[in-house]
Amino acid sequence: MPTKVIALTGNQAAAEAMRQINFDVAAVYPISPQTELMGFFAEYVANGEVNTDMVAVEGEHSAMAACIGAAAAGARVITASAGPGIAYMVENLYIASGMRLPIVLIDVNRALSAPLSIHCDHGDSMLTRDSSWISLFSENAQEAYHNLIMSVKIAEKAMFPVIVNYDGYIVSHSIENVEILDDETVRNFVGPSDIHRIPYPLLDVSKPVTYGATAQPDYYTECKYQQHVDFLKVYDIVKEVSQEFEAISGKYYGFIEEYMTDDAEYIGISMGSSFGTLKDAVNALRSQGRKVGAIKIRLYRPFPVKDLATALENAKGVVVFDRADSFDGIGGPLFKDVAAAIFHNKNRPYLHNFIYGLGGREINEEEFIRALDRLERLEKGVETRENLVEYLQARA
Amino acid sequence: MYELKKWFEIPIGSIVPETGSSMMNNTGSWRMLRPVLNTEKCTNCLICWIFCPDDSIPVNKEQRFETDFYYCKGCGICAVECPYDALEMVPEMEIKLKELE
Amino acid sequence: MAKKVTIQVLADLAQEREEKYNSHNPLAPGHRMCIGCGIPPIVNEVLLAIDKPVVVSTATGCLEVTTGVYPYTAWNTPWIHVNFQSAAATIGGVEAAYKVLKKKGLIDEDIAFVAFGGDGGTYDIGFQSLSAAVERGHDFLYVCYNNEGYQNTGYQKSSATPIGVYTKTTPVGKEKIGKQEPRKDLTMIMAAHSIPYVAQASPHIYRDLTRKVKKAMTFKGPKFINTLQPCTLSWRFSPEDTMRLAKLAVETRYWPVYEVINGKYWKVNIKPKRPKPIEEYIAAQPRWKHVLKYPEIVERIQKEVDDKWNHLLALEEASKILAEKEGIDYEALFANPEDNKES
Amino acid sequence: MTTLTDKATKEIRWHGRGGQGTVTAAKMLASAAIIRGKYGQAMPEFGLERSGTPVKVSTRISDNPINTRAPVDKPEIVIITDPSIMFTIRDIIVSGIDENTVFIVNTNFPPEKVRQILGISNNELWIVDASKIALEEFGKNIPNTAVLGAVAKSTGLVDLDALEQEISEAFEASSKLRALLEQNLKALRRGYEEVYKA
Repeated sequence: MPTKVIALTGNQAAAEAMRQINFDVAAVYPISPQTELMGFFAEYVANGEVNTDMVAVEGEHSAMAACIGAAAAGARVITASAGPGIAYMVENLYIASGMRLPIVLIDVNRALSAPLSIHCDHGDSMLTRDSSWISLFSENAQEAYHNLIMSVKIAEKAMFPVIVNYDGYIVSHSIENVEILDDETVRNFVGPSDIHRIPYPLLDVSKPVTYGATAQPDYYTECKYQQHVDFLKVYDIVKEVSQEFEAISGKYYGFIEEYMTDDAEYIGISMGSSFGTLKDAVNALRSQGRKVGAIKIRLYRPFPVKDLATALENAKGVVVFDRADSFDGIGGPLFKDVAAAIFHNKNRPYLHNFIYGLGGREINEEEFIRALDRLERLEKGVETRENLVEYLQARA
Repeated sequence: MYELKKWFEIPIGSIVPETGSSMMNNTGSWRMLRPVLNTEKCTNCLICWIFCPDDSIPVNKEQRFETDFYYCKGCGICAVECPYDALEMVPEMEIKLKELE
Repeated sequence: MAKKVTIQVLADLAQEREEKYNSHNPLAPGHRMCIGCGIPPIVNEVLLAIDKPVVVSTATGCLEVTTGVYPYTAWNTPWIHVNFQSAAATIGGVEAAYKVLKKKGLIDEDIAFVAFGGDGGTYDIGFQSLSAAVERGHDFLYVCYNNEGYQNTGYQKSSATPIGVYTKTTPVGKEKIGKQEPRKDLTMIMAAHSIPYVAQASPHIYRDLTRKVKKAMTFKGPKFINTLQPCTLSWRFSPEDTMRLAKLAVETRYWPVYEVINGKYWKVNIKPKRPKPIEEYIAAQPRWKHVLKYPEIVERIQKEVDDKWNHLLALEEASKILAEKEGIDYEALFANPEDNKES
Repeated sequence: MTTLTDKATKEIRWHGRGGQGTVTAAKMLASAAIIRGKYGQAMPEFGLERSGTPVKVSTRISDNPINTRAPVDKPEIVIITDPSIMFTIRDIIVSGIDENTVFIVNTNFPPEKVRQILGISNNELWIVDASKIALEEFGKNIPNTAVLGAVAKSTGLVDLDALEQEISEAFEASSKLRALLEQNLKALRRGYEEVYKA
């Protein structure tokens, strides 16, 4: 498998994947920290390195509408946004998945206003968690690159749109080593563009179809149940595509990534760029002989219920790190997902939730260590808590 | 009225992969007035056809045929717009009652 | 049978229908549009005038909720509806896909793209999407069926609703007599985008409307046609009068039918010799006729109508002078596309 | 506690056409009952119906709180505000009825014709030419207020005063309807007087 390692930022790596995949249409509206990504890609378009028609729309709502039109037409389509842009898109996200269109959306994770923040957290992506979009989280530029290539195939096999997440600035603007596949390998992997990739292309004028009809109470339920059943098939499709991808890249991606969990009594769970730091925290504690481990959620939607339940079978305590708050008296979105996933485990671990990294607040090893300590002491009853959820980094 | 399909019988994405299937719907049931055509007066100018909101007037290049009462909602635009007064709106019920006898 | 006087334009349309849709209109019957609705004639007149396959996008509204009622569709042509504000953005996406796939040789057919929206989805919530789509230069025709209010939700005001009209959100009360503000002139605004072709039309003058559509399709790039669509339900006149009102609107100069090329050259297509007073048009509409009790409001409406009319005539004169300066044959600019074919 | 089978609850089903005030009438009937301290409920069958399309409305009136929000499928009273639909949607109109179901029909047909069309031989049948009344009183075929008068007389579910109060309030509230209040009150009373048991 011919590859080369080069230094790229997350945005550069994503732009490179977009170039190699050679999407037919990219309808985009700039917003930090995604702007740079589109700038890089626009260069490829300007230099004729891709056949993509880049539609510079007037806003994210229209961006997704144009993507829906182009995808329904039969084209291979991508867009990208962040934070408030994702929020503006939400109405159309539900329409895209309801119409079962294989669109790819890059979410360069950014906090939601107010107060306005251009920096990273997962609040924007959490707006999409119930939209029946497949959602992949990337820890670094390498994973962003790999996830993007896989996302095209996943979307077209599942006939559901896919969101590829990577953290704003932390990943999007930092240089790292990235192993790049050669163009031919990538293009063979995703396969050629063709309107008949989808069952009902609008542009097949010999077979006119109607997209976006109005369903009355007598049919809406059936439409949604079909969507529900098909979305559960996504697990197998993601697994299948990951295996195919391993064949060309040598790298296999599971729904979750486990780190030192085999004998771990206390486990921390996080998504995105903070996982590396969390692993270092685990190393530090392991060196003191503490039995701790860490888990990264890579496939966020559909949620890896079974894998997580198994991975947490023998843990005494679990702390979930949410990069977004739900303001609901329960805990962060990821915390609730994890709690639901392990609900039927025989010996359920003690659960705690920390909100961290909001609006770009940097997170370091010590803070994760403090969090794991707190978990252990809570579990042992040495300390007590008022709520299931606590802020890890708020100045007191 | 029609047999409702099951969830696994419908195409994905609530897409309708066919054309003009609304022709199943008997919108003639809305009709309270019926356009009665006087073929003596009709010159087949086709004006009624272009203004008919419900495509209920079968025509070809030369001729206008009898209104399709399965769809005609009885709006009366054809009667108003006919330059030759070839159409008269008659209460549907009078006709239905006659049919009853 | 009386002697045959088949009107040529219609015969041609009928012929095209025969060939294209084995005797069905682009919009099949069995849809749930109101009795006497003016929208289907507009859709059919527009689509029949285009002699190639058409992909249609539609904004949420009367046309959409009545023609695509799952699991049935009234459309005999590829059709997509995304939401209220996205008819233009959506067709833009389809057209972008078409350009690329055609270049790649994945599509052979020559396809036209049309978007339909009511005044709600065009003047108001969809305006940003429309303005941006034409600015981007997508090759499509946008047709607004303007019934001067949010009819699909039970008649609330839109920016196309004229002064003094009763709507659910501009009732006639002790303090306020219907809508306070004049209607927005979207056709002028679209002309200001300097796109290849902009026109205003009335479904009753089918000759004019179909000619305008044929004319529009001779241009590459964005085209916009604004058609008045008297709404029997909310304007509260009886169903058979829909086309009668569409006619009266032109005869009173309330809805001038004109066309604009490149936002530069203006032509008023129909100039009523003896225009009927606006009162006649107002009196025919229970939603509006209460203003006849208030001469000052009627005056204001008549003034708005006259001002617009004179403005249009001035623009027409100006563009003739401009054309002459540029050494362009003004009449040829607006020549009937059919004639061009023959010559 | 009431249930669908609770006799303390009267279950009524209206059949009419969009644009003829059937939904409004059903709501006014329920409101009038509420004015009299009873429990009332009126639920239109929401859809994409336009003017002219057949509409169906469920109404319940009870001495006890009404819990169910289900449409009425076994009506004790069927009210037909537009005679023409008897031909077109007969099956829907007579679905779920039994020999005790009472019919109130706005029509100028003779009773035996109505029985023939609907196929109801022995059911209690009340007839009122509400469309005629409406046309005479205010020149529009909006028979709903006259039908309400007929319903008050034939069922005794509500009294005329309660309906008058309800209609007055409803019409006063609307700038469009205010002018038509008197004519509609007259139509209401005439419906009450002119309805007859066939």
